Amino acid sequence: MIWVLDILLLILLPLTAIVVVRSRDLMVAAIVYSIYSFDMAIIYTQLNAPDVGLAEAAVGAGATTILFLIAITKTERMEE
Amino acid sequence: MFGSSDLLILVVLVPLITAYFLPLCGYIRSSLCNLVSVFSLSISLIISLYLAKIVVLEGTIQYFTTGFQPPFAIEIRADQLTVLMVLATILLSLLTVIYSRYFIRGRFTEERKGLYYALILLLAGGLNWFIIAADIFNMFVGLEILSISSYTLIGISQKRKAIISGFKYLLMGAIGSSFTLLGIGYLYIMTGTLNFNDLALRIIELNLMHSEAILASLAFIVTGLSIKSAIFPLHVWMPDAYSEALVPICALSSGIIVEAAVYMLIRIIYTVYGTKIIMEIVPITTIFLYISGIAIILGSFFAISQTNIKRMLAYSSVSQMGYIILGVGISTKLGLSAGFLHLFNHTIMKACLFFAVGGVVYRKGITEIYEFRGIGKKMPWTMTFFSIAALSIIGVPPTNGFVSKFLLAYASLDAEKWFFAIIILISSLLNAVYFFKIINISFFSGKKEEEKDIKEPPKTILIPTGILAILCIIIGFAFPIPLSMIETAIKSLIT
Amino acid sequence: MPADRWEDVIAQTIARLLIPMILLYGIYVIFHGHLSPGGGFQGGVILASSVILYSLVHELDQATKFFKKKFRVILEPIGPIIFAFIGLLCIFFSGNFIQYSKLPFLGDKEMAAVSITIIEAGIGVTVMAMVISIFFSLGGRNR
Amino acid sequence: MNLSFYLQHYNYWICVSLFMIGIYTMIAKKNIIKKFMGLNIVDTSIFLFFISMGDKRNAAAPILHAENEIIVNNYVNPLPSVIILTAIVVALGLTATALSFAVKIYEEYGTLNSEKIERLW
Repeated sequence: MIWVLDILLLILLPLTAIVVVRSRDLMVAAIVYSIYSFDMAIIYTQLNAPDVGLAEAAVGAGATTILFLIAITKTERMEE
Repeated sequence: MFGSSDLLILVVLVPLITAYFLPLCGYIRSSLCNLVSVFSLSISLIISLYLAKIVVLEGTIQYFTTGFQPPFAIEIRADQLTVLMVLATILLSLLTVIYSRYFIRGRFTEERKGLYYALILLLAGGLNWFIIAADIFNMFVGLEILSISSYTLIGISQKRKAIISGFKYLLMGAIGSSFTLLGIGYLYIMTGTLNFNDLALRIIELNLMHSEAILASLAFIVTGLSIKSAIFPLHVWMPDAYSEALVPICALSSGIIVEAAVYMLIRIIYTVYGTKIIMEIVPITTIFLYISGIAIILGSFFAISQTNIKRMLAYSSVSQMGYIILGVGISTKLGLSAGFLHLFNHTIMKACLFFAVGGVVYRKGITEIYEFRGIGKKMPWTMTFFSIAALSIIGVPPTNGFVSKFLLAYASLDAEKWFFAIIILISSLLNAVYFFKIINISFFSGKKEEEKDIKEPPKTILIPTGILAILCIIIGFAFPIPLSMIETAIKSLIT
Repeated sequence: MPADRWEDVIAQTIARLLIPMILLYGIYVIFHGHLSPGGGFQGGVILASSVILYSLVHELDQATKFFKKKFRVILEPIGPIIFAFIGLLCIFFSGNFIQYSKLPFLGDKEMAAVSITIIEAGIGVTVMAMVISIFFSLGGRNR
Repeated sequence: MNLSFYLQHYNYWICVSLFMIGIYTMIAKKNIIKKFMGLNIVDTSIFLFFISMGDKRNAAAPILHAENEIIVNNYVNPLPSVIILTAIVVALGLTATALSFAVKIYEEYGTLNSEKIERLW
């Protein structure tokens, strides 16, 4: 029954992506983008690519999100 | 010990490794950066000249890193065309670095100079990697290295608008890279290999000629690389980028980056997909033929209407890329080799034009065409070099531009596409309109007395311009040498 | 603007406990990379994330004191240098570029494992320095 | 090519939808940082595409254990993983460059709205 988990994780991806796109608060978008990346990392591991999963967890959920957060604090938080 | 084919890897390694040291050099002493980069690129130039000699005498070099056999190793390869591209890359980067010595003085802080040179060397290394890769994923990695460094190089000019133009370039370029990666994915999912030759074999073996995935990959890769190479409908980033970027970067970008992208585009569509797919199943060559006709004429008209000389040169580049693509569109051996010859000639001519404009910018800081009044009397050498390159682009004998344009016209007549010979003729006249305007304004109008302090730019700016202008004339006479090299390579490209 | 110094005792204490573990995990990921998931790049990013965590709970200036620009500039070329050196050493012993098995010091497979580990360690250092540099230069004070 | 063929390859549907969402964000959203988030979504969707095609049913991750003999069918294809590792590195570099552009644009123009910037240009 692992495919149920698979499908749930996969369905979470577009949902989080839509939240990233729709939210007017960029901070929220960045945090949700982190969730999106982490979800993606789990899916990579589930698809037998643990190397990529580790990299995505470190880079996507970690470094990229922090870079986004810094850029948002340096600029403005709300989307016009 | 080092065999002759081992040298191929050094062409990539030397600039890339030096690039990592340059911030360190900038920290110790900023004047060291220029010397180190000139030294490193000179070594690369010597290596690539030696490689060219080997390739001409002994034929194509194939090199497998890690020593495994082809499908498992990363293959790099240099045939005669590749070697010419590598030579052009290294030569132009070397001249740009020499040129930048005085040009960027006062424009950057001491610390930034190291980063500037590091980016140029990274660009040179990435370009070489991109050019010599014989496997489609390494091509992508080289493409990304050169793209990221070129976005930054266009954005770091001191002008305010430069950041926006760099940002636009980044956005379009990023979409292009994503498309290319997606195309690579489609190719890999269908064939299970990444090597160019292997891909071509597998596509025929597995009978994938009509498979939708392969055709989709063709579409994605052609679109992605066309964005990088500023082929006509996708050229919109180029005028904005060039009008604001530093002049040496314009020269480097329009001289070699777009050329490398179009070179790789032609190489991929011919080696991987083969003539059957691109001529019969999806008539890409025909599409390119008509696009090139529109690009040549429209680019020239846009160039005439510009008042900023850098924008004008950028639109002229759009038109010149049209000529190169016309070679693909004609798709005979003669047409393709004429297109490639024009590619190398365009490298030299356009870089020389930008360098000459940069000399004026260095002394006077002007880029509007009407301000060029009387410049020719103050800076005779700079404007002479400019005129030589301009005549070359127009296609006046005995310059190199004449040779390649003549060959292109001849090839289109030969392939019974006489309409395009007329387009070449019209476009030459249009080129003459906008270049003679500048030559006329700069030499034959304006007074001598005003602004006496304007004089020739320093020698490090003048000499690279002069070298390129002299190359324009030399290749105009010695064109059989590059042409024979190109024709040898094209024999294996078109089967 | 709120107070310039922003300190949270809980965050700082937890960070003090976490940072050694993150460092250890990063080093494990680097050196165990050829046997299990991981490698120089992932480990380098994990190492860098510990420094980023430190500078998030403390002041940024305090973190830049540890990783001065001079230090980072020296760390950055290490990975490529090691990679190029080992690669060219293989050519020197009449192999192809990065053909580890031609290196004469150990057996074929052992030599490959050893040289890959060395290269991964170098890459880890480089990636760490690069990510920290990106973080500092993006998050640093406006000039 | 029946319905079950399409249903079994559900990964690819997600890839396509993510790609579309990302491209939409890059084109329709005016905020520059939002555009870069869209770019990252496009990139990750392509990564998911690669990883999905490397996967195999009833196969293990391509990690070599010294004791077992190697049966190719028991392992998934390692090449897409390696490709995507490189591409993730590239994506990080691209994001860092892009965000430094965004910060610089905000310093110069005081806004991140690309339409306003276009008007100021």
